[in-house]
Amino acid sequence: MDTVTAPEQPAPDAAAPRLKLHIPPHHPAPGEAPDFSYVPRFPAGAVERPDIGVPARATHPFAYQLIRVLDDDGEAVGDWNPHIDPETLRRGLRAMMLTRAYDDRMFRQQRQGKITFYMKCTGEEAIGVGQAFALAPDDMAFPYYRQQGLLIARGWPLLDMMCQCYSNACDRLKGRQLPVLYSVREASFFSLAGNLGCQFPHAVGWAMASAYKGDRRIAVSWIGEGSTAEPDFHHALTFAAVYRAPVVLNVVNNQWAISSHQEIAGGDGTTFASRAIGYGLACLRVDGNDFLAVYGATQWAAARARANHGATMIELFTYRAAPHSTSDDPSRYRPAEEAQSWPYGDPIERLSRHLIRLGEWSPERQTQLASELADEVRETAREAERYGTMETGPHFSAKTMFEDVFKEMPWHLRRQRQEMGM
Amino acid sequence: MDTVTAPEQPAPDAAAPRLKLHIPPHHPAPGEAPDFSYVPRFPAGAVERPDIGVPARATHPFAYQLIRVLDDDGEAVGDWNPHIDPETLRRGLRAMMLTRAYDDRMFRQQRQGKITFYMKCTGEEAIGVGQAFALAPDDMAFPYYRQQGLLIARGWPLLDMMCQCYSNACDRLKGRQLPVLYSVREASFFSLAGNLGCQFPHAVGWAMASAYKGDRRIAVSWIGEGSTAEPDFHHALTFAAVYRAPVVLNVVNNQWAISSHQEIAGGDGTTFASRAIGYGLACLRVDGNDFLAVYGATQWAAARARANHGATMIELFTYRAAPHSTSDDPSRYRPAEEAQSWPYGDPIERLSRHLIRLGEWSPERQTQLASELADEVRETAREAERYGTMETGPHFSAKTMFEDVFKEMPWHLRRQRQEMGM
Amino acid sequence: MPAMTMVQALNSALEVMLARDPGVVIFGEDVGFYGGVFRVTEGLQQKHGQERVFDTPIAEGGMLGVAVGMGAYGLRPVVEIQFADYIYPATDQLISAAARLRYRSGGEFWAPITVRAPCGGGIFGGQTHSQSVEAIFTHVCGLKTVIPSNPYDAKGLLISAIEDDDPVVFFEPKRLYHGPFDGHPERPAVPWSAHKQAEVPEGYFAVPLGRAAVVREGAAVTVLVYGTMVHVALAAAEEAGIDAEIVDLRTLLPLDIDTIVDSVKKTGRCVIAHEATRTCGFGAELAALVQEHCFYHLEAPIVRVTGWDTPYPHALEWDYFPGPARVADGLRRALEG
Amino acid sequence: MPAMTMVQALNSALEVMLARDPGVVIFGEDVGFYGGVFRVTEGLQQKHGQERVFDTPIAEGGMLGVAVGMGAYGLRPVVEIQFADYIYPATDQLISAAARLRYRSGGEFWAPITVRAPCGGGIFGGQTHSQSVEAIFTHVCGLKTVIPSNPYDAKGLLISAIEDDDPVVFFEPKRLYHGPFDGHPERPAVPWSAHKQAEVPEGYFAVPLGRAAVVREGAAVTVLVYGTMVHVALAAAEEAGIDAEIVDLRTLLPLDIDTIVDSVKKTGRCVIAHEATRTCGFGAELAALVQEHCFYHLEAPIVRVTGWDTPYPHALEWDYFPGPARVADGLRRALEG
Ligand SMILES: Cc1ncc(C[n+]2csc(CCOP(=O)(O)OP(=O)(O)O)c2C)c(N)n1
Ligand SMILES: Cc1ncc(C[n+]2csc(CCOP(=O)(O)OP(=O)(O)O)c2C)c(N)n1
Ligand SMILES: [Mg+2]
Ligand SMILES: [Mg+2]
Repeated sequence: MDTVTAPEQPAPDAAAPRLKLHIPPHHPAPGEAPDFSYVPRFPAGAVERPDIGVPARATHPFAYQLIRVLDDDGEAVGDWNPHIDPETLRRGLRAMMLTRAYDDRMFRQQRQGKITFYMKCTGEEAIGVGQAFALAPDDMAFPYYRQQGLLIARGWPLLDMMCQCYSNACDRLKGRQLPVLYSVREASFFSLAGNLGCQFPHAVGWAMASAYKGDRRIAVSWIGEGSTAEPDFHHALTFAAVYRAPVVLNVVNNQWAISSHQEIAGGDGTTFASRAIGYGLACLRVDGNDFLAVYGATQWAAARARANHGATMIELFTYRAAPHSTSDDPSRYRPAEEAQSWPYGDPIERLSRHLIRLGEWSPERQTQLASELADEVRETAREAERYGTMETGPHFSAKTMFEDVFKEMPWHLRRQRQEMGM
Repeated sequence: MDTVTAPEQPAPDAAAPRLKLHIPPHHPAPGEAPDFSYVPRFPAGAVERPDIGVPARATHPFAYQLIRVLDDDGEAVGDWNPHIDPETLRRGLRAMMLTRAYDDRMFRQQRQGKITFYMKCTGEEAIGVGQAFALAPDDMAFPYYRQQGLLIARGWPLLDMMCQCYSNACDRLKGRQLPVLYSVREASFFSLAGNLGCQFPHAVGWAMASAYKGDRRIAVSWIGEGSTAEPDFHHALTFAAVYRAPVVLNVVNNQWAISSHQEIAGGDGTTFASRAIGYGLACLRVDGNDFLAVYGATQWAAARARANHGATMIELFTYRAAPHSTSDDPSRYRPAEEAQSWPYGDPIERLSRHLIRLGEWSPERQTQLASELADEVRETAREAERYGTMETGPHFSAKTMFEDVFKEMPWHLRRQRQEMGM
Repeated sequence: MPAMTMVQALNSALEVMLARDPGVVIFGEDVGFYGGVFRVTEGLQQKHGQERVFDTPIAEGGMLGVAVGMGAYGLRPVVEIQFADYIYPATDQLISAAARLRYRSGGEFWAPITVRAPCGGGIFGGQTHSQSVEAIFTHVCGLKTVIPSNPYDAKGLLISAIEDDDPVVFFEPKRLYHGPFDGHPERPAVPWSAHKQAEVPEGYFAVPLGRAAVVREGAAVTVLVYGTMVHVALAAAEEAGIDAEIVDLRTLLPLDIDTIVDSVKKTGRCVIAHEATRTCGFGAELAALVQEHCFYHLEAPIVRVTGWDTPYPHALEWDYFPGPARVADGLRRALEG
Repeated sequence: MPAMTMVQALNSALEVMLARDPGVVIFGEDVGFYGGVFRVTEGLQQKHGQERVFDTPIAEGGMLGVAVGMGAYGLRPVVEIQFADYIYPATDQLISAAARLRYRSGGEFWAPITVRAPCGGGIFGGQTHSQSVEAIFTHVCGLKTVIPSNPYDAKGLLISAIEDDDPVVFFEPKRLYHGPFDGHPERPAVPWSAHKQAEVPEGYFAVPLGRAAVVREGAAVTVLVYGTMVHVALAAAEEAGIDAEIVDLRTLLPLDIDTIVDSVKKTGRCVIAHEATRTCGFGAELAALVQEHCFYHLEAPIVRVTGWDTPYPHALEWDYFPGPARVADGLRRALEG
């Protein structure tokens, strides 16, 4: 034996199958019937709630289940029921409805040319609102563009949010950002980016800093299921695991990334919650249209982080009922009836049904509140428009364009400002 | 109820624990005793071998076990035993020993200033060699710098490899690349990069192309456990899952990334094989110092890919016995005796013991072969040096520096070449 | 010949190459069933099948990573980055892998990849849907960079880019997708149909990389521009009544130095305009080259008219954009010297 | 005052800032227990604890990502990228997040981050351990870029960078870590101890960002350099016996334009030298600025002496490196005009 190579293998049998490239099919197409056969029907109340201190491994089976509290009759069942008082539930309902009313109004404002762009979170209100309710007001949020409900539920004035969308003279962001890319330090709401995913490691870094300082505030972040393919998702999970950062990492799986179904993001035959397993992180998978389940799961993950047991990843399973944005036309890529046939219903209807069942609410109050909120939003919009709209202005003056690039303006920017004649 | 915020929660109990930042401790330090208490002792032959067509989910328990074939007595046991004939085993042994002899010689050449840099794979020879034996010779390999055994076991001449290290007149890479960053298209061995991780998605893309063309060749890639934190690791797994690419993705967990222990890469309380779980990919975890286990697992994963069942991730559990590179000094960060106390032994000794036990080999032949190979390598090195060394040259002429930046040289490069006086 | 918009011309180039070369595959976010957020790949999946035109996960770096592997196999991947602003996650694969592969492998492997990305402002996209990032890539040896200004060039250059055996970054000025834009947002939008460069052959044709086009002859001053700024410069010259010679670079790298030098030697004056931020923008390289090659012909300092060194501000878009007034002012400065 | 090498001076700057500001944390690959592959963080973890100086996973983008979050909390992260060649995976976080945060948040959040990275060639590192990538970052609005050339500046500038409330990319010419290097590899290596700029105060001091230093006065020609090339330019001037004025830029952005303009107006000639590839290198911006500001004082074309537009070849390092002979030749060309 003086050779170092494997003996010649028989040439691959010509009968052996040829390789084939798998491309996830795009279905159902517009015109076809909605098909949610890929979504198992998980019963409410079936998942047990472990102690917040359990080893991460103990949570891994949850990656393939779905934590649900509200059953089909609007009954709150199971271990994950946070047992919230009716007054708080009504506030939550109101916040979700206000979010929806706000979205509807601003979407129309865009259609009327008063703003350039808008993004709704219709059908996903239980996420921003339910999580805001479960977190401490000063827990630092690193959201993406579909958590406006969080800002609303933290009591931030719609007027201020609208002025940002109008890019008017009262826009706290000085007309620099696309509508909905809010930043509100006072509400512990981090500056939204256009770049998908980048907030995820920011939350981990903030949480590491909070732990480094012996603080008690945790960080919370959100990412869309489509954006989990970005590097920042991997970075956030790796660093959160290595440094046991006190952070809650939410994946909002609303089934769509513009026109791409969650299969394209790698959701086929697995779940986004299960991405946490390999990093040794805790994970929960939650019915994102169930206010109580969202609240309960978030409360658990936040308490776990606060107790130095480390990070939890939560997959919030929901459906993007709205178009991706005002620039999008879903009728080109999905059946019109998909939203209505989403197996897990609508978060507002479901919480409302629950309150009614508790005898704490009524269809009448529901309708009345809806129109109250619509009026409130319309009024606020009128007021905001007094400070200007994108169409008419006034906007911040052009010379402010050169500010905040650096803390102090260097000579070349001063000179460019002069060049502009300011 | 006219508010949308959660009722004031009681301020976090002052007695509640403060957050604390966890930094993985660096231990044991030089001078301390080696401590492999974090490495469970898995028995050989304990893991069952499923059909290559099983759903990925069925392989996920393997992420927390260790596939081993050679037991402590050098007996080959269990389902994963590939039952290789003694002649092939001797060839494998020879290839591993040749790899080690080559490494030792080139490392010394660097110390003598004949080359600028070198990286050994000592203790990891079963990986490159065992996998080369289990794969088809034309399966496309996307390795990183520690798989020289693969090239050697594919029968590539040491002379050619040495000329690259010497950057001499016969260097097929024209003196452009750091030693060991080989590229050998004829051996289906992709150009090695200095940038960690980037080869991983290349393998997936190549595999997708092979499938697109209805080819039968699969792609195979390797990445270090430390490098799994890079984006390209995440990208490779995501794309491999979405498009069911015919690829085998190996993580070489040799416990160290220069001075950083695998905990820093996120290996604490989990395994690198388990990273595959969340993507819905198949995974295997293998004793990387066990030639038969490496061969058997690779054979399984390759057959699975070839049969259009998709990608498999293999964690090869081993120990980096060598310094990271000639620039490294492990005595600064780990106990000197760690290598000898690695629980899973040395791959060459273990295969040799197995052959001896089969009556197919002897200690004498072992010693004799070792010195034969040392001579062979020394001779080859002498020959290679006739074409020049890094120190003395000759190297490729300076004007070749401007070639291959583009297929055709644009004017600005021609002009720069003139400027240099060529 | 049919009149095409820039979107139709690009779509036609992709269509032609899919038909000619079975190695061409097209992928990116939303490019498959949907046809791309700017509709450039519309209908291509339906016609050529999902194995050739498909959606990818949202991972620009992953797209480039697999593209390099596909290229090594022998395919010709055409990757769409949804907005040039989102190309940063792909820079490592573009620079460390695609651009360096031929060199580091001694010519054994190469990366015949085309990366398409809409660039520039003019649609109120704000700072992450308006960037012009070409200068980052023109600094990278091993990459070619192309930016067309009209449908005819867009098709011919994209075909050349796809056929090229080196990686090409192909930026598409999104404000030109549906019509030429002279920098006057207040005026009604003009369709391409009226424009002579909108007459585009249905079939195969190539516009070679590395060749500029003189789009307006003149004796007073040379204007070096590309993409949207070609139209803005034309408007500025007309409005200022200046006899400017306007050069559409079309390919930034390799650059057509001869056309540039001939023009500047003739006019003795030079204005460079681009939408990208000024400092270390491509205009810096152009200024450096022009003074190196034409120093003794220059009668006045070379003037740069560019986007300001700030992010692209949403509401103040037209204060940021280097419109005709600013370019005309630059022309006057170049003439006064 | 003790003589320090560049490594010791950088280590001292980090030491000083760890002691002064509890918000300073240092992390990167192998920087903790080991003290960094170039030993710049040696002993810091042992002295200040692993919570303040620690190893990270091998993920440059992740390091920057968490650094932005830490900065938002109020810390001052100092990140080490093991080689500048490996900064590409971090470009998205550096550009899209760190550089833009203050602007996009209307000043509510900012990124007081320092990114350290060894740059340049001269150690036979080949194409992925030798790059000079500064021009990619000087093009990005919102980033500051610094490159010191000696121990004194290295310490003083690093302290300023860490104290700065904006993100600073701090490149360290690795060939200068242990001694000045005049570009003559054939000569015995010189230690820093002999060099006057190696006298570095033990304690706190700052060298302000944005100020260049005239390291050699002269009347015949201005040489604009930074990092390793400062020493090469000095050698070239001596060897060629040319009365060159040599300006060490120290900070590339914000640039000290006044010092540059004063010098060029005085000498009327200008040579720019850097190790980075030429096309769209920082020298392009310098050439553009110089001709904009000094056109009527220039008696000859501005000359660029740079690395070639190729990857940094391992064995041909000294054919690539713009050594004294090439710089001297550039000086002569500038004088002949
Ligand atoms: C880095 C980057 N790449 C691409 C885009 C373009 N883009 C904006 S939103 C979007 C889809 C995101 O989908 P998902 O993450 O699921 O969030 P969802 O919109 O569904 O809530 C894409 C591709 C971007 N903004 N940033
Ligand atoms: C992108 C990138 N970052 C950092 C480095 C520097 N570097 C070279 S090898 C190495 C350690 C790699 O460790 P691992 O992946 O475990 O492989 P091993 O050397 O242990 O086989 C590092 C950090 C690099 N080459 N590329
Ligand atoms: Mg989504
Ligand atoms: Mg390792």
